Amino acid sequence: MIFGLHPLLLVTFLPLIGFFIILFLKAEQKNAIRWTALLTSLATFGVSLAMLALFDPARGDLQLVYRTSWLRVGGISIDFYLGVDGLSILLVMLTTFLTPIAILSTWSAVEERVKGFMAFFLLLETGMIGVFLALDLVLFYIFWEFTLVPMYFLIGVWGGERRVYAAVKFFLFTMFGSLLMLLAILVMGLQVGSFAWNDLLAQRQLFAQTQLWLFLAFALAFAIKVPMFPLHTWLPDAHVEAPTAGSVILAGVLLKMGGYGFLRFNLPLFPEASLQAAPYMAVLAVIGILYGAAVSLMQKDVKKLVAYSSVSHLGFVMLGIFALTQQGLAGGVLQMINHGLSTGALFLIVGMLYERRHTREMSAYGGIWKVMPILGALTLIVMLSSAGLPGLNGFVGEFTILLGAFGSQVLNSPYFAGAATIGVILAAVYLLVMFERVFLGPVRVEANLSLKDLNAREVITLVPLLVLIFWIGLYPAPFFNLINPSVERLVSLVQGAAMLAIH
Amino acid sequence: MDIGVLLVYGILGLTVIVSAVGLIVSRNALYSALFLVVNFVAVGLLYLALGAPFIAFAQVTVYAGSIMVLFIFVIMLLGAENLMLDEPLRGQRALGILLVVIFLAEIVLYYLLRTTPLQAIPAIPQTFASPAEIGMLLFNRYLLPFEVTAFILLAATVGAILLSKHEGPTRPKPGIQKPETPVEG
Amino acid sequence: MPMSYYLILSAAMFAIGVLGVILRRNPLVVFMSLELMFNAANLVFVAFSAYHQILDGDLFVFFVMTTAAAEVAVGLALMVAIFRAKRTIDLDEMSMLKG
Amino acid sequence: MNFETVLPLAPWVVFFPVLGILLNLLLGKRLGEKGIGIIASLAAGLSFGVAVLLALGLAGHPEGATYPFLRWLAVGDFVADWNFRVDTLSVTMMLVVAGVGSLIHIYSIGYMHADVRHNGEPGRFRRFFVFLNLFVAAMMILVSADNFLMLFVGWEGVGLCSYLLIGFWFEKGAGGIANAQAAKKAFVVNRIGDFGLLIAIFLIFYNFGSLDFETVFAQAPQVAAALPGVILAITLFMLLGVTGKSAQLPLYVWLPDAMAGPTPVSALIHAATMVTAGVYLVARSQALYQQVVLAQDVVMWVGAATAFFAATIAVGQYDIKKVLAYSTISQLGFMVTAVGMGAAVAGMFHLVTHAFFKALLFLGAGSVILGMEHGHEHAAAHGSHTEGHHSAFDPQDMRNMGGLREKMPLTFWVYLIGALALAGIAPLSGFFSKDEILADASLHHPAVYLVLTAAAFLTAFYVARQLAMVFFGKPRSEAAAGAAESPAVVTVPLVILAVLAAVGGLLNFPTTHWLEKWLEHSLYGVEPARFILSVALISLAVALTGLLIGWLVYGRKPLEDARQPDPLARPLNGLFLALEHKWWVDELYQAVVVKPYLRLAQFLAQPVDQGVIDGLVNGVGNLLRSTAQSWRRIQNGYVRSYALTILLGVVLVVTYLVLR
Repeated sequence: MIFGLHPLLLVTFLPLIGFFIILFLKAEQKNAIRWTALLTSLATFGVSLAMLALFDPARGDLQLVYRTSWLRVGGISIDFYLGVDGLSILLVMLTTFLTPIAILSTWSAVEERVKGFMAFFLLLETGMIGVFLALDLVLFYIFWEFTLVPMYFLIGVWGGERRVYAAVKFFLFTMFGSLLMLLAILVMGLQVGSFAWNDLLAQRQLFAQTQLWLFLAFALAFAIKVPMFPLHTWLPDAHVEAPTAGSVILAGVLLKMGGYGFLRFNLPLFPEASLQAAPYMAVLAVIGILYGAAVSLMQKDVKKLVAYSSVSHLGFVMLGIFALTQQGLAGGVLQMINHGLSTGALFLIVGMLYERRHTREMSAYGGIWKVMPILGALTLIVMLSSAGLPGLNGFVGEFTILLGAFGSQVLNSPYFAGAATIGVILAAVYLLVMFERVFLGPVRVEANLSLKDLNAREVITLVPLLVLIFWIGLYPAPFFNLINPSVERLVSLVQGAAMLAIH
Repeated sequence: MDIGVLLVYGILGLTVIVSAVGLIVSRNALYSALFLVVNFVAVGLLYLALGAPFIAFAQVTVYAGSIMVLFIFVIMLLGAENLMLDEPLRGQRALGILLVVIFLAEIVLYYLLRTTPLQAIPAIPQTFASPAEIGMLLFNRYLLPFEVTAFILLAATVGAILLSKHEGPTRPKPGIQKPETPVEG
Repeated sequence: MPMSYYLILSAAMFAIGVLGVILRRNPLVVFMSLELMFNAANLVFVAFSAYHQILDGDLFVFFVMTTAAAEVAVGLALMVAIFRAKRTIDLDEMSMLKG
Repeated sequence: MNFETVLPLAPWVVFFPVLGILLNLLLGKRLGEKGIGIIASLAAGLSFGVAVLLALGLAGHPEGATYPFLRWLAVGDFVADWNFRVDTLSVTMMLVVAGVGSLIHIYSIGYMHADVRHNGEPGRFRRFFVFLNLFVAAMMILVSADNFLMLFVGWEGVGLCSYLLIGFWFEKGAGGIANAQAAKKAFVVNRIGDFGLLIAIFLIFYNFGSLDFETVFAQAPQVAAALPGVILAITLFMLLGVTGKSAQLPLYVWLPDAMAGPTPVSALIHAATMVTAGVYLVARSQALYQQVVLAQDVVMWVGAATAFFAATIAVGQYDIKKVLAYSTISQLGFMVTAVGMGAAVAGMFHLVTHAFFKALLFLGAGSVILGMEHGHEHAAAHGSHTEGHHSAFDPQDMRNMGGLREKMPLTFWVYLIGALALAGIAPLSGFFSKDEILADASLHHPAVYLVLTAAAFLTAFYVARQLAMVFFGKPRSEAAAGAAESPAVVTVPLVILAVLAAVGGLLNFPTTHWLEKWLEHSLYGVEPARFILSVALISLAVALTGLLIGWLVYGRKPLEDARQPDPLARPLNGLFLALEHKWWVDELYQAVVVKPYLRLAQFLAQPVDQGVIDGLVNGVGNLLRSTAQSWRRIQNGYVRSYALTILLGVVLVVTYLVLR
C-alpha cells in the first residue's frame, strides 16, 4: 500500500490525475502544462519503482493482485482485476520509464496545442499500463481499445503531412483485429461464466474444442499490433506521420502490447492451439525478420527505415515466443524491452535531427558526426544496440531468442533460427547504411554545417536509455531474474498441455 | 336498395374520385385547392350517410373551411400557382403510376378474394354518434389524448408563428447597441 | 351500402393521394395530396365505426383532423420560411441532404 | 611467482583498458594529447604487465585455471558465465595483444599527433585512443574467454573496434565516403562470419549441453562418435567465422579495404592481433577439429588457397599498405593451414612472429607515410608543387616514393628487418615459424606444401618489389624528395619491434621448442614440431630466389617516373592486369551478392510491400469506398424519390399480405 492505495491502482491511475490537472490549466500556460505532465509521469515512474520493490522476483505467479467486482452483466461478473507477474512487470516499467522521456522530448518539438497533446499523452499512459496489468479480459479489452483513441489523435492532430491517412489506417487496422478478439472474449466468458484470466485458465477445458478459432481471433488482434508480416503496413505510415514522442511510445510500448497479449493470453489459454500454430507463426516471424531487414534497407526516410526495422526486430520477439522454450520466451520478453529502448532512442534521435533540419530524407544529411559529435557518438551506441552487438542490450535478447528457437522441440527444426540468424547480418547492413548516410562521410549540405549539437535537455532524454542499454547488455542477470520464474511457469503450462495432447 | 339511393352514392363516389384526380392533375394550385374543397365536402356527405354528423360538420368547418383558407392564403402569398408538371426524375412517373396501380389492384383483389365477405352496414340509430355521445366519450375515456392534442395544436400554433415570423435584416434591439458600430442614417 | 364500397373508394382516394405526393413538385399540392390520404383513412375509420356500431372510430377521425390541422399549420409556415430563404418552393430544389 | 596469487589479477587485463577508456572520456578534454596518450598507453601497458604476471605464474603451474568472475546469462538450462581462462594459450595471446598493443599505443601518440593535424581534426585524438583501448579490452575478452559465448562477445567487440577505426576518418577517402564504406564492408563481412560462429555456438550448446570450453572439449570424442555429422557442421560453421575474422577465402575482401584506417590500426588490428583471432579459435578448438578429418582438410585448404591467392594479388598492388594487407591475408593463410593440419603450435608460433614483423612493417609503412606527408606539405609550402592537385596526391602510392633509404635511414633498416622476416630469411623470426608450417605440410600434405612454397616464393618477390620501389632508386615525387625521418616516439617502438622480429624465432627454436612445451598444456593433441633440414634449405632457397628475381625486376633498373608502368605489366600483360585488379573478386561479389540483394530488397520494398501488401490493404479500403460511392446515389435528396421507395415498401408488404 502506498498512501493507503493499492500500488497497481496508483500506477495505473496516477497519470489520470495529471490529466485532470492539465484540463484545468489554461492552454496558454504551456510550460505549466509541460511540467505537470512531466512531473506526473515521473511520479508514476516512482510509483512503478515502488511496485518493483514490492514485487517478489522469485515467485512466478501473479502478485500484488487487486480484484473487486465491477460490473455484473447477466449473472457474469466483470471484475476490476489487476495483477503483475514477470511477464508484465518489465513492460510496465518500460511504459513508465519511456513516458517521461517522450514527454521531455516534446519540450520544444510540440509548440501548438500543448494542452491537448499532454492530456492525450497522460491518458495514453494510463491505457498502456492498464493493458499490461488488467487480468479480466473485458477490462483488458477496454484498456486495449482505450489506448487507440489518444494515439489516434496524437498522430492525427500533431502528425506530419499525411497524418490523417496514417491515423485512420492505424485505427482501422487495430480495430479490425480487436473486434474478433472481443468476440472470442465473449465466447469464452459466456462459456466459463467469468472473464477473469485465472478462472478462464482453470476451466480451459470448457472451450478446448474451439480453441483454435479462439487462438486465431486473439492472434489476429495481437499480430496486427506486433506487427507481424504481412499485417505490418500500418506501422511505417503511422511512424512516419506520428510526432517524435508518439513514435517513441508507439514503437516502445504499443507494439509490445501485441507480444504481451500472446504471452498472457494465447499461450496459456490455448496451449494446444499454440503448439499447433507455432511453426506457422515462426515462419511468419522469420519472414518478418528477413523481409523487414531487406525493405528497411531501401528506405530513403530515416523514420521509415527504423519503422521497418521494428518489423524485423519484433519478428525476433515472435520467433522467441513461439519457440515455446524457456530461452525463447525469456529472450522474447527481454527483447521487447530492448526494442523499446533502442528503437525508442532511435526515434528520439531522428526527432532531434528533424527538429533541426525539418526533413527525414537521409540524402539531406551526411557527415553529421562531424558537426554533432555528441549526437554521433550516442547514435552509434544506439545503432549498435539495435544491430545486436554484444555488450549492448540487443545482443542479449537476440542471442537468447535464437538459442531458444534453435533447439525448440515445438518448431523441431534449426532452420527457423538459422534463417533468423541471417537477419542479424541484414540488420547490420541496414543500420550501418543508415549510419553511414546520415552520420558519416563529408558534410554535403550547406545547412548541416551550422547544426548545433545536443543541448542538455536532449542529452538528458537520451542518457537514461543509454544507461539501460549498457546495463542490460553488460549485466542482464537482474532482468532475467525478474522474467525467468514466470516464463518457467508458462513453459511448464504449455508443455503440460503438449503432454496431454500426445496421450 | 332502390335505384335513387344507389345513384346518390354513385354520384358522391364519382365526385370524390374525380375531384381527387383533378386535385393532382390541375396545373394551377388554386384549382387543386378548390378540387380539394369539393372532395372534402363530398366525403363529409358520406360521413353524414354513415351516421356521423359531428364528424361531418367538423370536416366541413375545419377542413373545407379553415384549412383550405390557409392553403389558399399561402398559395396567394407565395405566388405559387404556376405549377411545374415536367418530371426531372427519371422513371419516377412511370414507376409511381405502376406501383399505385398494383397497389390498388391488390386491395381490390383482396376484397374480391376474401373468403368471408363483409356484411352490409347495419341500420344506424339516431342517437349513435350524436355530439353529446362524442362529448361524453371525449371527456371521459379520451381525456388524455384530447388534452395532448390540444397541446399539440398549441405547439403547432406557436411553431407556425415562429417559423413564419419575418426576420428582417438584423435590426439592433433598442438599448443593446454595440458601441463599435456607429448607427448611420 | 356494403362496406366494400367505402373501402374501395377509400383505397382509390389513398392511391390518388400517393400519386400526388410522388409526382407533384409543388409542395402545396403535395400537402393537399397528404390531406387526401388522411381523408381516405378517415373515411375507413368512420365506415368501420358505423359497421361495428362503436364510436371510437369517429373519435380517431376527430383526433386525426386536429393533428392534420396542426401539421398543415406548421407545414405551411415552413413553406413560407423556405420560400423566403430560397425564393422557390420547388421540392426538387430542396435536395441538399443527400449522400 | 605463485599462480594462486596472480590468478585474481586476470580480470584486470580487460579492466585496465576499460579504466583507460573511462578516464579518457571523463578527463581527456582537460588532459591534452600527452595526457590522453599516456593514460591509454598506460592502460595497455598495465594490461601487458598483468599478462606478464600471469605468464610468470603459469610457469610454475602450466595447466592453467579458470578465474570465476560473474554469472552473465542464465536462462533455463542455459548458463553462461563470464570467467577468465588463464592458460598458456590464452596468456600467449594476451602477451601478444597487450605487448604489441602497448608499443602501438606509444607509436600512435606520435603518429596520431601528426595525423590529426594532417587531416584537420585535432579533436579526434582522444577518440582514437578510446577506440584503441576499447579494442584491447575486447580482444582481451576474446582471448580470456572460458566459453564460446564470451569468446563471441569479444569476437564481435573487436569487429566493432575494427569498424570504428577503419572509419576513423569517416569523411575522407574517395568521394569522401570510401573510408566509411570500407568500415561498413568490414563489419558486414565480419557479420557474415559471425553468423557461422553463432550457428556453431547453437549447435555446440544443443549437442554438448554447455558452452564451456572444458565441458565441450572433454565430450568431443564421445559426441563425435555418436554424431559425426554434427561435429562436421560445427567445425565448418566455425570455419565460416574464421574466414570472416581472419580474412580467408572467400571472406577476405574486407581486409584490404580496411587499410583506410590510420596506420597504427592497420598494424594492431588488421595485422597483429584481431585478424589472428580466427587462428586462435581453431587452435583453441583443436579438440573439435581433430575429430573430423574432413573439417581439418577444409580448413587447411582454405588456408593454403588463401595464402597463395592473396600473395599473387600482393604482387600487383601499388599502395604500400595494400601490399602489406594482402601479405597479411597470405600469412594468415599460412597460420590457418597450420591449425588446419593440426600443427597448432606451428600456427601459434607463426601468429606470434607475424605479429612482430607485420606490426613492424605496418608501423614502418606508417613512418614512411608520415615522411611522405611531411615532404608533401613541405613541398606545398615552398610553392614548387608539381604533382597537381593537393587531394590527388597519394602519400601511400609506392610509385610516388623511391630513394627513401637515404631520407629515412632508421625506418629503412627496421623495415628491411621486417621485410626479410616476412620473406622468411634465416635467421629472422619469420623463417623459423614459416618453416615449421612447411615442414609439417611436407610430411602429411605434399600438395599443400607445394602451394605454400609457391606462396612463400611470391612473398619474397613482392617484398623485394616493395623494398625496391619504396627505398631504392631516386625519389619520384617532391614529397619523397622532401621526406624526413619520423620522431623518436615513432621510431622507438619500431626498433623494439624490429628486435622482436629479428629474434622472435628463439621462441620455438628447433632445439629448445619453448613455445611447444609451453602450449602443450593447453592445446589439444599437439603434434611435436619437427625441423627438417631439407625443407628449411629449400624454403630458404625459394625465398632468396624470390628476393633475387624481385631485385632483378625492380631493383636493378629502378622506376624513373611515377607514371611509368610496372615492369611486369608488359611481359605478364593480362595476368598483371588481373593482379592489379585483385582478380576482380570485389566486382564479382558486387555482381553476385550485393547487387542481387539490393535488387531483391528494392523489389520487396516497392512492388511487394507498397504494391501488393499495402495495396491489398488500401484495396480493401478502396473497395468499401467505391461500394459506398455507388450506394450513396440512392440517397439522392429528392423527397419524392424517398416517397416512391416507401410506396414500393408498402406494395411489397401488401403483396405479402395478399398472397399469404
